[in-house]
Amino acid sequence: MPPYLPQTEEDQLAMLETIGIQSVEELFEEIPEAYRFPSLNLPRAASELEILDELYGMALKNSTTGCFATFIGAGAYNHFVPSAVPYLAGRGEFVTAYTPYQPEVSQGTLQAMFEYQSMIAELTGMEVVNASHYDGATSMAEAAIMSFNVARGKRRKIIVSPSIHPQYRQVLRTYLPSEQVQITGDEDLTASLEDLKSMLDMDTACLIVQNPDFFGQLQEVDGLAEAVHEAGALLVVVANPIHSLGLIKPPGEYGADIVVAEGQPLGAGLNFGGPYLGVFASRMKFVRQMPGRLVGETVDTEGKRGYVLTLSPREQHIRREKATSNICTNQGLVALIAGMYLAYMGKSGMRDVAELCYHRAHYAASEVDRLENYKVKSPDLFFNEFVVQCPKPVAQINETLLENGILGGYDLQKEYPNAKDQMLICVTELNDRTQIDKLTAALSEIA
Amino acid sequence: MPPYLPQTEEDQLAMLETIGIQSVEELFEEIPEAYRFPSLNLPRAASELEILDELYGMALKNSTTGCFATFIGAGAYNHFVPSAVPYLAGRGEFVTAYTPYQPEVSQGTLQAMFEYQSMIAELTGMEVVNASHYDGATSMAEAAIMSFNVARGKRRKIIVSPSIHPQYRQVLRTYLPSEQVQITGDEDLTASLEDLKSMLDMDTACLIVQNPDFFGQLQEVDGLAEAVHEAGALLVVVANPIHSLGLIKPPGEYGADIVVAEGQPLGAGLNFGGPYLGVFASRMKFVRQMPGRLVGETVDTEGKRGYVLTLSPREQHIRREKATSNICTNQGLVALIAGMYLAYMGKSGMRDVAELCYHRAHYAASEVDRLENYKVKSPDLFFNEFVVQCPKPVAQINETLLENGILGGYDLQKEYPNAKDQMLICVTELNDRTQIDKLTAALSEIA
Amino acid sequence: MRKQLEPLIFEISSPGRMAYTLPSLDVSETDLPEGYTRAQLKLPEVSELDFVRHYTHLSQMNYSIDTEFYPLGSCTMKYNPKVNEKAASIEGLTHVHPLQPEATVQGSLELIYKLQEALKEISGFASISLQPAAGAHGEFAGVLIMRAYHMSRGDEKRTKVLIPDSAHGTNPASSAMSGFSVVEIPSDKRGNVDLDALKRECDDTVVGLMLTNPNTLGLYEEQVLEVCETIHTCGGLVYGDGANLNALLGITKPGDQGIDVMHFNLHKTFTTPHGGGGPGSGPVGVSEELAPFLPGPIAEKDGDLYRLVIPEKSIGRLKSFYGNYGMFIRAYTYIRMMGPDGLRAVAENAVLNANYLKAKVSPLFPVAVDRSCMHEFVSHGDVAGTDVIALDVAKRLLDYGHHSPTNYFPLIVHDALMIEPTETESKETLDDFADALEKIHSEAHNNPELLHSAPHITPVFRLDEATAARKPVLCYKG
Amino acid sequence: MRKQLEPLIFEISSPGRMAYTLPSLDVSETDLPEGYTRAQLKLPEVSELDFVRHYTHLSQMNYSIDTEFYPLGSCTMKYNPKVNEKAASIEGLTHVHPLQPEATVQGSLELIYKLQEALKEISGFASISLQPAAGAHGEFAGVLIMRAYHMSRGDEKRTKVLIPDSAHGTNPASSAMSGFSVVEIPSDKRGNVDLDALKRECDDTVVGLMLTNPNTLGLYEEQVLEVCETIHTCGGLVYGDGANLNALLGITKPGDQGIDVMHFNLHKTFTTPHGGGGPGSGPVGVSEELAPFLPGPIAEKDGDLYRLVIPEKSIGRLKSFYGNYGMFIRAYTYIRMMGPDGLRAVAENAVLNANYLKAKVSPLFPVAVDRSCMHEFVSHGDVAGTDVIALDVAKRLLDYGHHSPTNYFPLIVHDALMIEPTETESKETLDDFADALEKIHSEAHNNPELLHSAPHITPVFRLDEATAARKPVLCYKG
Ligand SMILES: Cc1ncc(COP(=O)(O)O)c(C=O)c1O
Ligand SMILES: Cc1ncc(COP(=O)(O)O)c(C=O)c1O
Repeated sequence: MPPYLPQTEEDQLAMLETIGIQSVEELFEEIPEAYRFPSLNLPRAASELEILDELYGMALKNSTTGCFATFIGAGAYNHFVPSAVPYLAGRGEFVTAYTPYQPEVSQGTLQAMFEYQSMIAELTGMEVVNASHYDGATSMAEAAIMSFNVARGKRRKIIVSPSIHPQYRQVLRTYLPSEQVQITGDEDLTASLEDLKSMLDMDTACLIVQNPDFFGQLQEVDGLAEAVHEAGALLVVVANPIHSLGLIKPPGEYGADIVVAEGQPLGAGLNFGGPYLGVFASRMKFVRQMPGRLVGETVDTEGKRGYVLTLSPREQHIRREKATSNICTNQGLVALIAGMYLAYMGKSGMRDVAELCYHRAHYAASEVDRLENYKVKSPDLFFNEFVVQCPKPVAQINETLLENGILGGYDLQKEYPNAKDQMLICVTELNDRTQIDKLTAALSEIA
Repeated sequence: MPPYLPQTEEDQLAMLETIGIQSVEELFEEIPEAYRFPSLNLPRAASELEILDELYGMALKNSTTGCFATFIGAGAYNHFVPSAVPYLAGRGEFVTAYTPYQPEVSQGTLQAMFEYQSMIAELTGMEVVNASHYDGATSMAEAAIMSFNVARGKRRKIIVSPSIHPQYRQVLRTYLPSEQVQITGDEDLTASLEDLKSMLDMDTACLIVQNPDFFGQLQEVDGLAEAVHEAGALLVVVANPIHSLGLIKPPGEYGADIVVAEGQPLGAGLNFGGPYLGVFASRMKFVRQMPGRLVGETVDTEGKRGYVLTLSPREQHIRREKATSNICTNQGLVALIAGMYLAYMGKSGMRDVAELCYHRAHYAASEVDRLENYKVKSPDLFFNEFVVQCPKPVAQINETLLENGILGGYDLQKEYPNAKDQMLICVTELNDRTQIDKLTAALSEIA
Repeated sequence: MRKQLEPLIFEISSPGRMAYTLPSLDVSETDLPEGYTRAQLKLPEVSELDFVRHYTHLSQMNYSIDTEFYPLGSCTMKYNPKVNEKAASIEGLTHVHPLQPEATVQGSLELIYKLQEALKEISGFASISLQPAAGAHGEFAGVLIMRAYHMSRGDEKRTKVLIPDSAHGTNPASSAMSGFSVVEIPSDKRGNVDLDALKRECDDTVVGLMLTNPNTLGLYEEQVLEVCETIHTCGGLVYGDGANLNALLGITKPGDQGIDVMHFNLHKTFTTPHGGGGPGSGPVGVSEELAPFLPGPIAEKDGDLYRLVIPEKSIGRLKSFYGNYGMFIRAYTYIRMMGPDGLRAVAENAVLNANYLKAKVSPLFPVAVDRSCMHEFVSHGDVAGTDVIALDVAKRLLDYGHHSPTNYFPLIVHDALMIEPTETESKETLDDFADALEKIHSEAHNNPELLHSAPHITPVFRLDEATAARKPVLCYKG
Repeated sequence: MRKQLEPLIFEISSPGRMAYTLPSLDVSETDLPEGYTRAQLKLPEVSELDFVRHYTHLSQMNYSIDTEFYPLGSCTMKYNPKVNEKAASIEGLTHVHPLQPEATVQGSLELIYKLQEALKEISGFASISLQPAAGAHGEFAGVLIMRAYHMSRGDEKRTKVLIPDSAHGTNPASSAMSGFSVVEIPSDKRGNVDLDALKRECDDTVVGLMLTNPNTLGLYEEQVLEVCETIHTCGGLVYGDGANLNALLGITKPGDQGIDVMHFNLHKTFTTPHGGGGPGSGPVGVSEELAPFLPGPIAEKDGDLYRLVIPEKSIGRLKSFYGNYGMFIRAYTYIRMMGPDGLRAVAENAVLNANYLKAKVSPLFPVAVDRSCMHEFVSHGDVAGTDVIALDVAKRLLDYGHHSPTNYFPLIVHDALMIEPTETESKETLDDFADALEKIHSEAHNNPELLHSAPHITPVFRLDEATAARKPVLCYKG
């Protein structure tokens, strides 16, 4: 008998009788006969111990961040996950609940989501946060769409900084394939913020920058929002890596209208790229143009405080083709985890971990910079990622590092043709001094 | 600030004020000054990520049953644990509850314990089961003590079969060091059941046998209970490995008065020897002489069914030095796990897994027996462990097996001097044919 | 269900309290970047015990599959096996960075590849991309694929997507996001697409049709072959909304019946948990002809090596990296546990359970269209001769320890209660649910107030949603 | 707390249903041993979903540290850190067979060794065996060690163990199990051992004294040095019941003060969870002189290698293998997380919390002995001028969302409520608890029935324990 199916033969007979038919096959008579009951050429059923065996076998074919000192970031970050977080997020009542459509029996999910929204609002310096998008990249694409909506479709230009994560810019272009939309700014991969500002005009819906940018650099944001707003456009900030917000001025403070980020570093683990978390925050004045679910506070018939999904007339299940987005299932559990992570780290923890990343990254940069043949580019204003000019192709260096138990940095040349032999190195609280010294030692051997 | 301590400085000051003292140190003035506030020479506090790192480092120094085909049993058994069992047993409400002294807020633990008792009663064929002892060995020692109590101290002899797990017999002797108690039967390590029967007399409190015995052999139990009862003694059966009861006649059926067993195989994992589970079952007529906690069914003030700890006048907290045992904290969570495992496997699962072990073990035995220089002793009547006469010292063979990714069997000579070069091999549902064939291939290389 | 309200995490915060620990600084300090740092960060300050109690309490205020029957139509709230969670927590699979060299992630790529292959076999499609993160994301991918296909043929005048009136809201929304206009197609009396109406809309401006089959009434589209042919004849493509695939596993392959592109909901059909809203996973499958347009990267096998490739005319990336990989592990585990016969048994029992429950429920709560249903059915949830509406019944069910069915969807059925029992629920549970509905039906006559004011056993009673929307409070204000 | 009663697992069983899966038989079948097999096995038959719901429901019917304040005196129900559970589930540590060759378990042996060392340093003892599985098991080990020590000196007339009247029941029970008689020593007015009474019993038949310090009144034994000396002078040994060690971490070392042998409760002091009854871990520590008698095996370090040895004159094995190893991992993790300063802070805050709560509670519920307390204190739980007894107060506390304190122990205090807040509870929680007691105190006057019939918010009300004992139903009868 296949697992998870409780119907005994006796049950099935009784049920067929109630229905008034003889066999289960009769239930499928409406399906064109020629296509009914095809054979499935799949491996025979595995027992639980066999499938776990198979998966452990696959796992052995991976080199994991548990066994290798890991210096790669570039959009996905290797942070420590406190044990209490997955322990609680893994509880069946959270994991196996649906979207909280029945608020009376979903206060757990709803309140946790409200708290997530509140903590992300604080972290980003914004006023309103939705209950998640698929990931940072789709959040950014939705932000662009929202900018159009705010401009009531009258502005068709989006200016994107070339120092935004390349995959984010790719997703943006997938989301907005229409010729009527102009995505610009990153044709020249070296365009500066000043260059971008100069592109602002009355047709611009928004300008999107990443801070810290893809190369780890802190951006000079003074006056940026003012310039954008002057043109009547919105400023969208990609706040990656999100741990930087423990230390760095939040985009809300320098005038961002929409802040998006990848929430994965907040307790979700690496998971080979997903599930991650699209963070999305904005201003109260734009709330009705926002995509995604929102949880709001209210009271019940007895005046007790409670939480509900609210402002749903923005959403597809009410507005259908006029909705602000098509999103339905989001990344709820990852948002729950991120909320938990923020609550666990708290006020001083987010600051402390950010500082630890910062100091270690700067130590690593200065150590690497000292090596002959290696040069750190713009060594000052970065958070925890920095670019190293290497003496050899990055892929080649990384192969040698692997043999030394190190997962090296990201090969920038993959997406930035000019960045020949440039490696983007990421340092977090999981890279202690021993690891960093091991890295520099290994690099110096390669040089 | 050390973790897990919520008292902020402000809290502490407020509390000191309420108490009416100036400093925390004042609270310790009753402690002889010379011994107050010693220094502790311990490593400085580790953060969570550092301690986990340290432990993963230790783990790397172990060879685990996850990576090695494991053919060792001998009292601890490598069975598969269905994922649902630890998932649920790990819930905080089970894990962090105390002994259910307040039944109204402990119905979860109590009902689960009642179900455990009921399922073990069915498995062993007995009438009453307690809420656990420390492990199989201490259960056996407590069974011996209970036998004295049943005989009101008038019988001082305990007959133990030499084919009981050697450590169990050692624990028995530790528990009963007094010269007034005679533990006999295993002076001759080859004594047969008939030999033991012939030792029964009016001074015998109990006779203890293991079935299947330490060598894996099924015992010929016909007439055994009759003989024991004729002498006015009790028959105690150690039912190890407990999975045998999925297939083999339960001791209750052949007249055992007390059944003990190691419950570890029922979902607890190997854990390098603990925590394990002392299973303890007996007859209703002896219930008041039984050691350990018992959960009973009753009703509340409104007639609703509920569960309570009951018959506690047997226990130390009521009877103090006259208690049937000193046990207080038991192995509750492991009993919960065992109950879960039995519920999960259920009627057909316990039978199926037992048969799978049986068939695979017999296959393994016949394959090994075919090898030149290896000989399986008494190849027929065993459950899932069997003895192999090897051509070389077992320790030496095991070293070579290790190099082949195999954890070999138990070296019998350690405890049975006559069993030179004899290996006790254990096969479970985790040893598939591929593993078994790998074992026989490796053995044949060694020969 | 826990009844005591829980304070907000901010309300149990106390200055200076902390749960976290971190290594101490082991390198020289660097000056913080002046002018760039933030002044404050008002996150909560709690101990680990506060933290644990808070979230444990919150969890106990949720209904969930692990605690109650959850017959939420269209959502396939079937049991989520615990082995899935174990599988998805194997550190050798989870502790992997998405940008590692391919040679170091062969295990993960193998899993992706094998899941792609399994989904192809189950659905009859030629190629699969696992990238979309949810059903709606898969739909969006599908519509973009249709768009790219037409564009690639220079067929640029196609701008309208046909969508049956019973469709899920994501269908029109996904079409609109792709820049298309939506034309609604009515349903006929048997709950099928009205073929005449469809034909009337078929011309050379049709991008395609979005068809949900079984549809949201739980009915199999009886004329599916004709529908597909009609669309194909006018040069359009047929998109299949695969949300209801649970009914079809091993029963039929949508790809064989003329569907050109379809998304799967791994979080419905393939037992990845819903997580209180997500994450899901919405792979998209396509016919041979559409394969070059799939979003990428997808996994390929090259001798003994697995690698990631972007299809030739790909619509591009739909998200960073490769999709919700953690869900792939679960879905793959499930497919392997079930095997081919098990998958067919899933569909059979899902449909059996639904028809059984329909037989028991429909005498009191009549179904919208009286046909043999597939995995779900839609009843009218109001009680004739009373002022009790579907909402009341839905809320009252909570008191009986069952989650409410989906209600007021599909929009074409008044007072819809959309009931999907799934195959993992036992006859006893279905009987219990039917009994509860029966009791509620008589309560509607005898004591309607009980229903209007339901639920009664929950930590909060009915909530004021109007005020929530009128004066939105979306963040803790302190 | 869930209120609905849950059927027994047997009552949700249905013939033919199953949760488990197993590999199919991949070897030739062997005939089953005729005459040896059982005819039937009436275990439940449930699906995995039934299974999950059943145990999830049951869990929701428990109070626990993770959900409520649990001020159970003598039990040290402090927070159990979640990193402990993570640590104890590392597969490289758990998937290890106890009889593997020593070379293959060096990691596990290292952990055992390091825990032994840490406990030595904390307690001031010369040697430690981790073998005992719980406190009582440690006591038993300790008494057997004392026995073996005297025997080894040919001192065979020693047969009586002196035990203060405030001692835990396991003390006399452990002594009796070792074949000794027990002599009870009264307490004096300050709650200390009555030194005169003690001296009167001291002669050459004394095996030793079992001393709990702090004692079960929560008081530090003020004359501990004299007590030890008195016993030593008559040739006896002093056993320390270390259940209350939480108060002394970094404050004082029992081994320095004349205690010869002591057990630890890792499940109290060192945050291994109680698991609804166990498992615990009760290591025993001894002075240099008693070291040869320890139960074995214990871990030793030999150059870079760790190995297991049996002490020279060991009392023998107390259980199979090496003790409750899973608890060692947790305790070791905890000790490493706290560090030396953290451990002292634990004791300080445990004692601070207790004294604070005593100050708040004792005006209404007077303490038995009015002294500065250590980690706990004992109040009289009856309410003067009413018929409310400690049991009523204990039960009513459940309605306020707090677990009851230990009650009616120690036996020397009438209507004892033994309150141990532990260091991991916040001032807010203590205030809330004190408030509840205050309210209950006034309810005792205004509405005593409310207390007699408490608790009211629980799935069952007060249970008929008398009938349970008179007509025991200990198994499901079908
Ligand atoms: C019929 C149908 N189509 C599409 C969707 C959208 O799927 P998702 O929620 O995964 O985006 C749903 C899910 O609710 C659905 O029921
Ligand atoms: C003072 C005291 N001594 C001994 C014990 C016995 O410890 P255990 O329950 O671990 O056997 C306890 C535990 O309840 C105790 O409180």
